[in-house]
Amino acid sequence: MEHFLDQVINGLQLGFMYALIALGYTMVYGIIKLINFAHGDVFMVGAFIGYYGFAKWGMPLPLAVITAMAVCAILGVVIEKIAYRPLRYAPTISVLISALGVSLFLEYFCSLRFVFGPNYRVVQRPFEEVHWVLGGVTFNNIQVMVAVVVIIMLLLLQYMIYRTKIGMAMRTVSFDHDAARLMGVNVDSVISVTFAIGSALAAAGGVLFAIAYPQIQPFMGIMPGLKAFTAAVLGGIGIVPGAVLGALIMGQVETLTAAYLPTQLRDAIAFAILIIVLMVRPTGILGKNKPEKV
Amino acid sequence: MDMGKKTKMNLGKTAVLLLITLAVYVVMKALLISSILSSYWGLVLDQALITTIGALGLCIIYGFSGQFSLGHAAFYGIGAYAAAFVSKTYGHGSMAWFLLALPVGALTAALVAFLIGLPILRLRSDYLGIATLGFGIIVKVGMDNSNRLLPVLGGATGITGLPQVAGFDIIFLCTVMTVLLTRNFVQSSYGRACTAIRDDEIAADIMGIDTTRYKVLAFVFGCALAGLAGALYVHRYPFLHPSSFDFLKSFDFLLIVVLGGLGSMSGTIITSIAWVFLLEGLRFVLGQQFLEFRGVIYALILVVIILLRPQGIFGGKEVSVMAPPKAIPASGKEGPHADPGN
Amino acid sequence: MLTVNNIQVYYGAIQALHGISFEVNEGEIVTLIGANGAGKSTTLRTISGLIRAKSGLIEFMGQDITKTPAHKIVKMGLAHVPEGRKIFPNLTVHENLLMGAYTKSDRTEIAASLENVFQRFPRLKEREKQHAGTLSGGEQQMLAMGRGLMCKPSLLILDEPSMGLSPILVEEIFNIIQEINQLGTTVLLVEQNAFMSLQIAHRAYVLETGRILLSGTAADLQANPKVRSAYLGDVIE
Amino acid sequence: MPILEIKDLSKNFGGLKAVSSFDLTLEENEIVGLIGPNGAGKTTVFNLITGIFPVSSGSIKFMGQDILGMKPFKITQLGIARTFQNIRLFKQCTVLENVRTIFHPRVKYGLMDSFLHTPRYSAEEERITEKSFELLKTMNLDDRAHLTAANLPYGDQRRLEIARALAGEPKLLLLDEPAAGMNPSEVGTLVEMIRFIRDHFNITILLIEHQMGVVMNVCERLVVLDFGEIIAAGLPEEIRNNQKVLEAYLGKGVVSA
Repeated sequence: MEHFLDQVINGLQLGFMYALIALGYTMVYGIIKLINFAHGDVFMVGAFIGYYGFAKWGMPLPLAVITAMAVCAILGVVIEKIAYRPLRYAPTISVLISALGVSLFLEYFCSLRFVFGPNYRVVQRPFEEVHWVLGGVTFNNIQVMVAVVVIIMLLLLQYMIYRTKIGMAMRTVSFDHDAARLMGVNVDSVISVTFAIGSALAAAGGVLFAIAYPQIQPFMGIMPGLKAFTAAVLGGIGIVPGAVLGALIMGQVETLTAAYLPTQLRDAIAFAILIIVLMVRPTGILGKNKPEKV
Repeated sequence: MDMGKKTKMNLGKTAVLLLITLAVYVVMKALLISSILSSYWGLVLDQALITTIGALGLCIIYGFSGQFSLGHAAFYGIGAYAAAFVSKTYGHGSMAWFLLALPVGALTAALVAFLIGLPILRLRSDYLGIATLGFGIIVKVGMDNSNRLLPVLGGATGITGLPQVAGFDIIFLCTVMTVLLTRNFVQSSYGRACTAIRDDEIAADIMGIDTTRYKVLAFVFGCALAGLAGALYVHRYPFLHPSSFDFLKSFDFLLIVVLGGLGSMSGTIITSIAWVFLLEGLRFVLGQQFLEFRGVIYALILVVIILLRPQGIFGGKEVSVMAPPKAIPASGKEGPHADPGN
Repeated sequence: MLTVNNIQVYYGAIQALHGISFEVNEGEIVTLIGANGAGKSTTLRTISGLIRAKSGLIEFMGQDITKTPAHKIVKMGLAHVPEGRKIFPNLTVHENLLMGAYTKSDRTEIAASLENVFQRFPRLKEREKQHAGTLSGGEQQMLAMGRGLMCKPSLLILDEPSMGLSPILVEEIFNIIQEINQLGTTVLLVEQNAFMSLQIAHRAYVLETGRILLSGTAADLQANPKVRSAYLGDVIE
Repeated sequence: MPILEIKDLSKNFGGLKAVSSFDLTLEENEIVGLIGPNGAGKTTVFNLITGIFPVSSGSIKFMGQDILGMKPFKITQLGIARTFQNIRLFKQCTVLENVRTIFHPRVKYGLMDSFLHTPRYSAEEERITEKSFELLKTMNLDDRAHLTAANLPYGDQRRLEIARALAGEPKLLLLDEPAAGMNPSEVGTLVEMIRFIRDHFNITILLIEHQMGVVMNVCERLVVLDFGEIIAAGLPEEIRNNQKVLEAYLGKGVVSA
């Protein structure tokens, strides 16, 4: 039982990180209906910048996180401007292919020797890992840090979306671009803001990831990106609480499978659950199935 | 125009197509025999043709039927494994077993496609994409652990020592057959039913087309082609590894079909070949010193093409030998005339 | 106030507007009438910047807005209440109204506008905290109009405000339009319900397949047998 | 036996009554108009007949057969065809392909014939093409057979939808605003075409239309819908002078105007 609770805590840690990435996927999808395949790679860039920040440039950890978030926010906006915006009126599949191209570009570019290089790097944490036992359940300071950081970010995001003008504008753009334009909303800038926020969250996720599973390399974004995206679909893509819900489920499924079933089956079970959920609810757990107007 | 003229035109196009392929075959064969094309480039050429077969499968599924699949490589892999199993266990390099392994690969992929397609093809667009992507990952996990079920499949280490019995001739023949079958299918009433579903699924349903049935049909046919491609692949390259069939491979097929122009067989064929040669060509042009730039350049080319040609290179058009003959009504026979008053 | 000069609009290869010209003067209610598919909504969408005209000129308050993006046109004082209302169903009534004042930043001004709208539409006040998606059709139309008024526009464009409403509600809506106009807002109104809109309008234009067929004062057009026949269907000659 | 018999049909969306207690009987070879203001529920009636939405209550019988709960494609194959208010052509296909596609349920060759382009395939394709051209000719579209449907002007797209519907060899044709977006001369032609179709193909037509010119000219009977309920039914002349209809349809001022 205690072992089980330990696993739940591990799953929570993983789920929280997925949530940070999934939010970017879901916000972008909500607003321009694009599966932004480059998002996982923005997460990777965030991890590297954070790592350079605290390990090489001697920044205090919070500053390194903020630097990574700022760099990635700019990166996200630039990607959107160069690779997605020119295709605003093209078929969505063209944008998706562009996103794939950007994703590959980031991976290979970061693998270049004069950038980050192709090899794994072990991350030296800026602090010692400390374990605590509470009521028989073991947890450590990394898990606490992840939980605190993620919850703060989620609350900030929630505040921004529901309590600020730009958040309201984002909600209207995700409903209907034209209707938002008629209110005087500059849809292009709202899209830029969305990319900036989503990318910044992914960057924060990246730094946390680098610290929690202390290893980084240029292709590290692929699998977490895919899992986070799956989490967003599981919860109902385009819906912010859905992304968090989906991510927490994914985190639990993965750690529990790894703990109680052959570890190799981890990914298979996670995706099998996704398929089964979609069979029952074709637009995800919190998704609303809008019938098409005839 | 008399009855049967259209038939003749169709036969005429087929004849032209076969003549062109024959010419291509002779030229390629000559280049290979005279070693102007080294055995290395011969291998690349075969890979290009195999990719064409698989990509035409996705062209049917996505380009002509509108079913967004991100798991095409899974069926390519299923075909490869099924064929490898036959050849490794029974064939040991025998040609007859190889010829049997090809349909086994295609049919296994088709069967799996039918079983998975029936439930998941109810999903629409991106949801279908992500479900097929998930299926692809499940299949990949299956391959990684295949040795638990059948030790001969090798699990995560893959299979070595497969008999390399597939040569240019048979691969070329399979490609030509695939091109003809796809073209014939697309230009039939069944193909039209699929295209209608792609353009407007609800309208197709209300106009009397059993959409579930034709979505599954297109999916099964397309996946069978992927299976055939996989079966050829394992008999051409001596080493089979699960990582050749992961979701990145699915993206390869997808970007070929989209860059070629959705709904264009010609575009798919030309892009498949160009893409495989581009990848190898880059290796050649960059040389050892700059090889690490290959991925970056590849990615940039991809983004630039899609920005310049968002509709794909062929944008749904066909070169004339692949296009359907232009149907013209029989003259002399009067249709009913509305001939409205004003 | 608004001059539209010979605009041509295409959807892909299809020409939707074949050179439409008309004008709206300050203080007027001008109505565009015509059957479904005549190009009324397309005209409005072109004016408010949602669609680009291929050729022609649109001037608002003396400025060329032919190529101005939609969000800037709103800021100039032109509010467009679109066909089908397009209220934001997941936002509350209050938030919907705030969106109407998106271009404004002065809080006291916004509060005053809000007060104004609530005075005109007391039903909205009652439902202030509800999600807009839960409103009835008539309430949604009121919300859409109230939202349009939040930016204190000098020109209010209304696209099919009567659609799907019961006759009593239609009458109420038309009364409100008249009131809004009397308080100094110029109105450009598109309606299927031709006779109703001719009654409150000063001038009107009749559209047919992307062209202006007739124009004149509302009273003249109301009496014009051609308009009557187009709508009431006397035998086609 | 009536071709279509609808009894006490109702449809609710959430709490909203889109159609309530709707009755309609169509006899063979009639042309009947279904009119009413925007949002009155006319298209919903079409959607219920063609099986797009499940019915809340009531019954629909087509040629004596209960068609409630059938899938749309099955209903169409029984002999009901329709057009759409918001044109729904197969946009990327040519005009000819749009029509040829609809012959599919009755095509006389199998999948193998398709793959191999057998003589049976060729003969049947020949037949389908001929018939399609006949239909295109009927709708004055035969000279545009090879254009992409999306590039046709609205009027042509509407007529193509009719041609496509006829390719299903229906007994009952539902037309949803066939004249929308057409210019007056096209509308005049359309009226002739609708009559011709009825006589030539021997079918029953139910049509929704806003342009009263079309309705009054072509329909033998009218049913007026407002807020999902029938407010009047009868001959065009009767409807034209029915004050309730005039008010609901044209606005309250019309009578005094």
